[in-house]
Amino acid sequence: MSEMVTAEAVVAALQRVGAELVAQEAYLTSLDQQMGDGDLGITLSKIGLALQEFAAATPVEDDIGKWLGKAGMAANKAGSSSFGTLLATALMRGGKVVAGKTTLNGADLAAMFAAADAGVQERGKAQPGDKTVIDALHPAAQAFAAAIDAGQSLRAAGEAALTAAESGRDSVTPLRSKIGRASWVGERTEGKVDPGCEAFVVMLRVMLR
Amino acid sequence: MSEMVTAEAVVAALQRVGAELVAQEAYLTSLDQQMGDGDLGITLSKIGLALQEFAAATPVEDDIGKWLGKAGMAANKAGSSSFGTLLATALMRGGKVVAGKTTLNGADLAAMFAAADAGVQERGKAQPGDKTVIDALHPAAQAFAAAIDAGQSLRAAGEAALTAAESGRDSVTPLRSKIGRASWVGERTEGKVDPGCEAFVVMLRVMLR
Amino acid sequence: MKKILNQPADFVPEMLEGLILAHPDQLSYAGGDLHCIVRADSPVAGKVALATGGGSGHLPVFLGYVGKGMLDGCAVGDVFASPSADQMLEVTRRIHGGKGVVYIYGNYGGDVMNFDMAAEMASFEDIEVRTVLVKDDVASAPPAEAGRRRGVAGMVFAFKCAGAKADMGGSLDEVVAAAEKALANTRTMGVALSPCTVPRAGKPTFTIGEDEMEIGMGIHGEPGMKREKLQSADEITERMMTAILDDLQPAAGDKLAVMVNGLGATPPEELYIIYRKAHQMLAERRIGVHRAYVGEYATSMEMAGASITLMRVDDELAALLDYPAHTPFFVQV
Amino acid sequence: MKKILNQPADFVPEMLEGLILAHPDQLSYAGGDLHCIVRADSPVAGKVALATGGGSGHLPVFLGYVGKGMLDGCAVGDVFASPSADQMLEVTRRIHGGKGVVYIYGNYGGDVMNFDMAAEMASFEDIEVRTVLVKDDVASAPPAEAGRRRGVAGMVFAFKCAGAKADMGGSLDEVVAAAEKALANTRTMGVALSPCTVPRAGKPTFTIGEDEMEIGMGIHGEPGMKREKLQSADEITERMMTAILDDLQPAAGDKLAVMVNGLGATPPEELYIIYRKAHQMLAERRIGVHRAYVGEYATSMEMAGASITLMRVDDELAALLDYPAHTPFFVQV
Ligand SMILES: Nc1ncnc2c1ncn2[C@@H]1O[C@H](COP(=O)(O)OP(=O)(O)O)[C@@H](O)[C@H]1O
Ligand SMILES: Nc1ncnc2c1ncn2[C@@H]1O[C@H](COP(=O)(O)OP(=O)(O)O)[C@@H](O)[C@H]1O
Ligand SMILES: [Mg+2]
Ligand SMILES: [Mg+2]
Ligand SMILES: [Mg+2]
Ligand SMILES: [Mg+2]
Repeated sequence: MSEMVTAEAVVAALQRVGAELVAQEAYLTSLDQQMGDGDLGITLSKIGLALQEFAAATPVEDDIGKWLGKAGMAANKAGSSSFGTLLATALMRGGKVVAGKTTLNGADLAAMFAAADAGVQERGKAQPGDKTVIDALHPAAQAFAAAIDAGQSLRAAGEAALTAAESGRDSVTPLRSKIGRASWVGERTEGKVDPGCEAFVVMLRVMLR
Repeated sequence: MSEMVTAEAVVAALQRVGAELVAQEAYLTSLDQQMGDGDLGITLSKIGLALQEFAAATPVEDDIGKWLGKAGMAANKAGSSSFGTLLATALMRGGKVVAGKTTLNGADLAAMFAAADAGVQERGKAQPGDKTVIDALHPAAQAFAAAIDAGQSLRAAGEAALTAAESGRDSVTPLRSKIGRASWVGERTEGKVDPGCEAFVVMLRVMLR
Repeated sequence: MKKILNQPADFVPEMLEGLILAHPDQLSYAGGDLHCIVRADSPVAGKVALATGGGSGHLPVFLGYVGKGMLDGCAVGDVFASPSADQMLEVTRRIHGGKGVVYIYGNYGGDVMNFDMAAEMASFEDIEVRTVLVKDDVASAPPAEAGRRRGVAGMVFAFKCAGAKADMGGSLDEVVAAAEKALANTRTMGVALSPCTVPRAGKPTFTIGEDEMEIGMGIHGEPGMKREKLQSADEITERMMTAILDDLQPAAGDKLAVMVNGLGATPPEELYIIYRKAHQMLAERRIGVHRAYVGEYATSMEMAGASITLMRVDDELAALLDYPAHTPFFVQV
Repeated sequence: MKKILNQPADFVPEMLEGLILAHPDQLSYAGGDLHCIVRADSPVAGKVALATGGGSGHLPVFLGYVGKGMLDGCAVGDVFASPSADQMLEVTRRIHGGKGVVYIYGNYGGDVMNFDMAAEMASFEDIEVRTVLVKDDVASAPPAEAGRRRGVAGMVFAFKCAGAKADMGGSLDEVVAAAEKALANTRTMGVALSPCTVPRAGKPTFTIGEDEMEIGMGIHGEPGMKREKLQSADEITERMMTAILDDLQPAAGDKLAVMVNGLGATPPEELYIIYRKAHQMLAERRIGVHRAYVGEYATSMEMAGASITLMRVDDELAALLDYPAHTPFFVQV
């Protein structure tokens, strides 16, 4: 039988992500100051706090999917910059595909990842290569699904996703941002890491910890 | 017979004063920045320019007094801060007492000095000891009159006036300003030279040159 | 960071509290949330309602234009951050007077995503919502990519014209058309001389040399066309005006509304020096000025700099612009 | 020095030129001199005329209040420098509508001397002139020496009340009485966080540490009571309010007009945070707010900081304050 992720583990992972977003406020803000308006860390710190509060206060009640959807709504209330809204969208879409479940297996997690990826693309209308979080999220979702399909462990699939996210992030660093605020910075974005890609890597890394 | 000052000499003196006021703009402004609003040098530079233009363009036409009065009106138009207005008043009052004259002797100059002193006190309502230009102007006018009364030369009387102006200026430096903008600076004016006193000394010095 | 505030996290809520205390006759808020600012007399029955929204730090944009003859409501975000879809929905519900709601706001990712979500949610509640995006900043993309441009001070002309149309009793279509017509004729460009600091970030968003300026900077400090040596007022004005005129292409005999807008720290004296040159350039081209607005209309907290907005007006737009309006920040009689 | 200007010497004339170009229907100038700003429709026959004057660099003070329901004319000086007596006389002649002229202006040496000269000259031309000096800044002298105080933002309330009285048809005595009554009930105090630069001086008038503020600074950078460490918005507000309330001594049940004024670079967001605390302090003392003004009313170019002005109003002052006014910088309906 395949490995299972319990509700407790999901709650703990969300807590870790929340705490990490608070801890990385200054770092992520400094990245966004270079090619945006400098609010990314602030937004994500507020979301991080809200997610921790949500996770502490809200019982899962035998439905991880619904619980994640509600986490997404809490995130959107807490901070609704571009990235914040996409993060909320990812949580809501990811939750939707596992509605009613009390534990998650590898295939569930891969489906969540894919739904989040699709949801973010739909909401944000960015294409791969536009130098947005998509360029880390999309390869990560694909690598995760491939590893699960190949029968690898959850940990191995997670590591594969992280590696794919990091190299996706790095692959677009030389490029010019084509969407959102950074697109107005034009050539001056070339060579600078996309703050959203980095924020995603930060979150994924702490989820696996 | 006593020494006489010609109209040409009066015109030349006003030219020298005008040029000096332009040259000292930055210095006088820096003094006013310490206990005022930083416009003294600017105002006097504008007045200096206007006085030079006036002196170059306006013939004396056998009436030094009227000519000086008109110089005062030109000064008021050019710059009307406190000091600028008092300077204009001094020129107009000084001119009034020598109306109709084509040359000036020591007694005329002493009368002009006294009239300027009285006019400035009347217009500005400052008392000796308030730490204003009065504290340089009043002793200078008195020293000048005393020297003339004692039969000294114009040059000697002028030197006496300058010495009196300088020591008047220095005598109030330790004091607190009691009138005008500097009075709001309060104790922080103690130990700082009064910009108006210094401006008067600067003008007197170049008149004697 | 030299700001008059208490805790950075309280900057926006305390500002909103002060605003409601200062203007109780004109402004109120919906859903128990200060971030959902609405006209005190909303909903206005039988009138098309107008809403906007966006980050804080731009006063009078956005909430400053809520009032008679302009907007009905505004969802207020944190500094430079979009409000949430929920907050927009709350505003939408409260202002809906039965004739639909028009969203007019700047073309920024976070705002677009959240307003789109709010519009979807509102449609479930049978509130018809239409959206007009403001994309007036010529410095943010070339004409071929005008759809990518960001929205800056020009949105005020859209608020004004659409608000007048709604107050006159216009239908939902007519109000949308008025906003779109205003924006089709509106272009803006700005220049920044100093940065601003997001209170919670604590340090300036960008740095700029003591003798430099950024031509075409956005109102959140987004860079523009070029970083250059500081020039004279006339040269700066010429740069901005030329870029706008090249894009808008007004003809001799046209009439324009002109807005010279201060970004926050620039004194009105300097704005009038800019206006002087702008007016002269228009006169040389035999272009008339229908109305001039000189002051602070869309800011970036304590940023120094200015923008110029031109709107070409025909009789209809002129009448909409001249129509009275009355908000805490904008009164026209 | 980072300013948008051409030649420093042209700062004021070019600003005035821009102003006249922007507001041709409202403003004009007398005697061929742009420094003599008057209402476009002056003289208003049969109305007491109001004039003010003073240095430039304080917009909207002074000339920004020339318009219907407020002032008839304003003599404009160079930055922080008095206009000349001649210019004041020129304004006086042009606005005189046959019922006399009231001068209302701040208690500054240069201005007093020149307005006094202008009044003497006007009397030769059979124009009756009366003078009301504004001395509202509690930080500039203790109560025992209130006659020495300088005039700051509180002058706007005097312009408003006297202007309304004149527009209602008041006599010369009545207009003077309205101005004096307004000022007898008005007190102001300010705090500055950063300096400003006189364009022609090229460097800041004063310096202030990155973590310091000056409590009680005047609008030309004249120091106030104390240089201190920067405090929170609530603490700063409390300092200003306490000084004013101690001096004005309003009683529980009184009503006040409140003005929170930005000195130039301070964003409106911060002014509303100040207003919030001021309002709370008044509410605690059971003092009502008749009207709140939050914005830039009397500035020092790009100086950062704010002032609070309180005016105790009875029914008469309340009615004068509520009366409509319409100038390029101040519209009230
Ligand atoms: N339309 C979009 N689609 C996907 N990702 C986006 C989009 N817009 C922005 N992003 C991501 O969000 C990051 C910036 O986030 P944030 O600071 O929240 O945006 P903003 O302040 O512009 O609203 C970018 O680095 C990018 O990765
Ligand atoms: N009422 C007064 N009587 C005499 N001298 C005065 C008076 N007021 C100011 N002064 C002098 O003028 C100087 C300041 O001049 P200025 O910068 O022109 O004043 P302000 O800028 O305050 O109008 C002071 O140093 C003082 O000597
Ligand atoms: Mg951002
Ligand atoms: Mg001075
Ligand atoms: Mg943002
Ligand atoms: Mg001065």
